[in-house]
Amino acid sequence: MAVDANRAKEIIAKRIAMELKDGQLVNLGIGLPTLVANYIPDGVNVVLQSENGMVGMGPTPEEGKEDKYITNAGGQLVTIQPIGAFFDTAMSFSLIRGGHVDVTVLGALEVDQEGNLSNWIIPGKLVPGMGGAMDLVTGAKKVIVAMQHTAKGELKIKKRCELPLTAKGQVDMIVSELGVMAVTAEGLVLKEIHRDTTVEEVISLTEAELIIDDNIKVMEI
Amino acid sequence: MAVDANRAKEIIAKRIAMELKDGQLVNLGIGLPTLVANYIPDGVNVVLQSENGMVGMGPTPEEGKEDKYITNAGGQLVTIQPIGAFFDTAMSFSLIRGGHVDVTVLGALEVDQEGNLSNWIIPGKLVPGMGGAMDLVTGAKKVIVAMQHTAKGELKIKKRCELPLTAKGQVDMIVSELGVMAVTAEGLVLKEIHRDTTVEEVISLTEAELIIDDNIKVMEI
Amino acid sequence: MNKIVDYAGIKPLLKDGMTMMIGGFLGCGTPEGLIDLIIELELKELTIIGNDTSFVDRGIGRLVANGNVKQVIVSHIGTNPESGKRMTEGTMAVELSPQGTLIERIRAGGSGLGGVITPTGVGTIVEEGKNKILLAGREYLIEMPLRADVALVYASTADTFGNCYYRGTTKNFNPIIALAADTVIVEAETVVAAGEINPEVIMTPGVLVDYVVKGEY
Amino acid sequence: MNKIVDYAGIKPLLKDGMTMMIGGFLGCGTPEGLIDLIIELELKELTIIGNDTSFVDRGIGRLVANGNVKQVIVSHIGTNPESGKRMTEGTMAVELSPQGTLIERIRAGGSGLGGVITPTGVGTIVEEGKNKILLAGREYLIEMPLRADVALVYASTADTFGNCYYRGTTKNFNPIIALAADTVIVEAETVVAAGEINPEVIMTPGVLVDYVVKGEY
Repeated sequence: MAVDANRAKEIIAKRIAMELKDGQLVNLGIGLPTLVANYIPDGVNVVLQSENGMVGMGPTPEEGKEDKYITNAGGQLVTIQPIGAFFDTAMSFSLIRGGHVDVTVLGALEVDQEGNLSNWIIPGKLVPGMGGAMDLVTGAKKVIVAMQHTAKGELKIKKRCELPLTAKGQVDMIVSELGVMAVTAEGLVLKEIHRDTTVEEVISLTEAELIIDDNIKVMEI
Repeated sequence: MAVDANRAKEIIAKRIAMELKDGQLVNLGIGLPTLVANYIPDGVNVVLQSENGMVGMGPTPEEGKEDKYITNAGGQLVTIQPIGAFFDTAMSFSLIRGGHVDVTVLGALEVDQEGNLSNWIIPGKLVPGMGGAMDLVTGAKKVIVAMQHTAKGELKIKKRCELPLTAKGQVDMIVSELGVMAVTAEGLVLKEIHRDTTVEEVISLTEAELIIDDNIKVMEI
Repeated sequence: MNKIVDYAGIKPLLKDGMTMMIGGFLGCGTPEGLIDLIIELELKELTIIGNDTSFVDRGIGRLVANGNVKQVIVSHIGTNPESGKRMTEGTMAVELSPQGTLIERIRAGGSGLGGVITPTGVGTIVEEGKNKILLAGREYLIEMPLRADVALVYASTADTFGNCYYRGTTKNFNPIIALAADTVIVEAETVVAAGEINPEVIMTPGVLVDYVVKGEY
Repeated sequence: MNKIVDYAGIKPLLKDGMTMMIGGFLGCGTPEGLIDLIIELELKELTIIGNDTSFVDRGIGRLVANGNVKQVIVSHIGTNPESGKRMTEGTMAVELSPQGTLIERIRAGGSGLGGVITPTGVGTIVEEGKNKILLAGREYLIEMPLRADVALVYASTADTFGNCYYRGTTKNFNPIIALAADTVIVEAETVVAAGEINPEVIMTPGVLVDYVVKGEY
C-alpha cells in the first residue's frame, strides 16, 4: 500500500476521530493530530483543550473576526465556543496531569511495543523541548499516537525506543495509515488494518513484535 | 498595673496598629487581633486579608447593605474595598505561605522566649483546630502575638510552651497591655513597657527570661 | 450535553459510606439543598472533607449534628459544639489539617500531584506519622493528596454544560474540590444556558462537572 | 498608593545578571514594551524563566536573538531557531522543564511550597539528578521551586493599585509569575483607577504588584 503523506494523514485523522466520544475533553497535538478535529462524526461533541489556557477551543476565526488574545498552543489565532472557558497554565495542567483530559493525540518520532513514546528530542540534532507533551502523555486517560507508519523508509514502531522518552509506558493506541495497534499487557496487538494493505505488509514495516488480534478487522474509514 | 480586659485589649490593639505601614498586606486573627483595625493611624492604608478568600476587606456592612456571600474568616458579613479582590482558598494560602502577607496578628494560649506559639488546642479540653493559623504563623513575614499578659493569674509568656505548638520559632513580637517584647537570637527582649507598670512588675508576671533593652521605652499609645 | 437534573435525580448518586468533599467556609458557599438531601436519605458513615464543620444549623454542621458522619477531615471544628462532643465521645473521628495544607492536598489530588511539600506544621504535632524532607536547607512535611467519591459544589451561577461562576467569598473550596472527586455535583443558585457565563469568570469548566441542580435556597 | 510609573521609571529596576520571569505563551501575553526596554538598556547575562523562547521577532525570542540572555528555563525552544543555535554554540544555556512541571515550580516558589511532587518525567531524562520518591505505590520526581528577581507581567487591564485582569489566553504564566518574584512589574494595555476592575475577575491582587506601566503596544 503506497499513499502520499496527505492521504496517509487523512486516513489516520479519520480513524482517530472515530475514537472520540460525546462530551470528552480532548487535547490534540500540533500538526497531524490537529487534523482529527476535521473528521469528528456528527452528533459527537468533544471539548477541545488548548494547554496554554482554554477549553472549548473553536476553529480558526473568520477574516476580520480575529482576536489576537485568543490563541492556541501553537500560537495561532483561534476562537472559543459557547461552552468554553479561559484559565491560567497552572489550571490547564491540573486538568492534564489530574486525569481530566479523556484523550490526547500526539505525534511520535518513535513509539514502542511497551507503550513508550519519543517525540521531543533528537540529541545533537533537534531539541525543540517537550512543551506540554510529557504532562499530557503522563496525565491523559487515553494516549493515542498519530503517526505515519514509517518515515523515509525508517521503521518508527520499535521493539524499544532509542531516542529519549517523552513518557514511559503511557501509550494506549497507535494509529497509522496501515492500521490500528493497541498496547496491552501481552504486547502490541494489531487490531485493524487498512483495506489496501495486508497483515504481512504491516509486520514487514514494523520493528516491534506484533500480536495479531484473533478478530482483526478492516479500518472503517 | 490593674486594668480590665477591655482596657487591656484597647492598649494592645492601639500599640499593634502602630506597627503597620502603608501598603502592607495584613491578616488579623479573630477576637482581639480584629480590634487592631480600629486604631490604624490616619494616612496608613493597609490591605486586610481574610483567608477564606479576599484581600481589601472592609468593615461590617451598613444595615440593609449586607451581602450574604461576602464573609470573613469568622463567618461574619463584611464588605470589600475598591482595591479588593476575591479568590479561592488555594490562592489565599499561596499569599499566606508564600510570604506575601506582611504582618499577621494572632492571639495566644501560650507563647515562649524562643518564639514558639500555642493557640489552637488544649488536649482533652478544647480542640477547635488550627484553621489557617499554622500557615499564617509559618508564612507571614512578621508575626505579632496580641495577648493579655496573664490569664486568670496564669503566666502565659513562658520559658517553653507546654501546649502543642502552632508553629516553631516563628513569633517576632509579643504585645500585651504591659509591654512590647521582641523575639531575638539572644532571647526575649523587653523593648517597651506601659507607663503605668514597672520593669519589675513585668518580670514578675512573665515566666520567660526577659532581657531588658538598654533603650527600653514607654509604649506610645 | 445537558447536565441539569433535579434533586430526585441526585438521590441515586449519594450512598452510605461515601467520601464527600463539600464546599463552603463556615457555611458560606455550601450547597444546602444537597445537605438536605443527605439528611433526607439518612445516609450513614460518611467521610466529609471540607474546611470546617460550620455551625450546628448550617452546612456540614447539620450533617455532623444529624449523625450522618463517621469522619471529618477539616481545619477547624470550633464553631460547632456537636463536633467536639462527638469527637470526645468517640462517635466521630476528626482529622485536623492546616487550612493551607488541606486545600493543597485537595488540589494535589485533583491535579495528579503525588503530595504537598509544605513548611506548615514542622515542629508541631501535625508532623506526627508523616514523611519529612530537607530541601534547599529547610525542613518540610510531605502531606498526602485527598480525593473523594463525590464533590458537592455550590455555584452562584452554572450553565447547562456545568461551567461555574462563584461570587464573592463563596469561591473558597468550591473550584478546588471540583477537581478532586470521581463525581462532581453542582448546586447552583442560578442556572443559565450554555454560553451565557463570560468565559473569563468561569472558575470551574463544565468538563469537570457531571450534574447541575438548581438550588432551592 | 499609586504604583503607576513610565518606562523611564522602570529602567533603574532592571540590571545585568538578573533572573527574570516573563509572562506569555509563544508571545501571546508578553509585555513587549518591557522587552524593548531590556534591549534598549543592553542588559547582559540574564536568566529568563518563561514558557518558551517564542519567535525570533517576538517576546522572549527577541531577547534571545539580541544576545541579552545567558540562560533560559523554559519548556520549549522549537519555534525560535536562535535558541537552538545559541544552545549548540554554547553561548546560551537551556534548561528544559515540562510545561506542567515548570508552572508548578513557579507556583511553588511563589506559594512557599518546598517543591513539586510530579509523575511527569519519571523514566525519562528529565529525572536525571533529581530526587525521586515513592508515595502510595507510585514513583514521582521532586522538582524544585523557582523564583526570580523580577517578574515582567502583561495585563489586559491593571488599576493604579496593581490589580490585574488578563483577557483570553493572555493569562497563561502571568498570574503565577506575579507570585514568585521579589519585584513585580506589570505592563498593562489599559490602566484604570483603583476599584474599576470587578473584584471577581482580578487574578492578581494589587498587593503582589510593585509597579504598573501603561503599555505602548
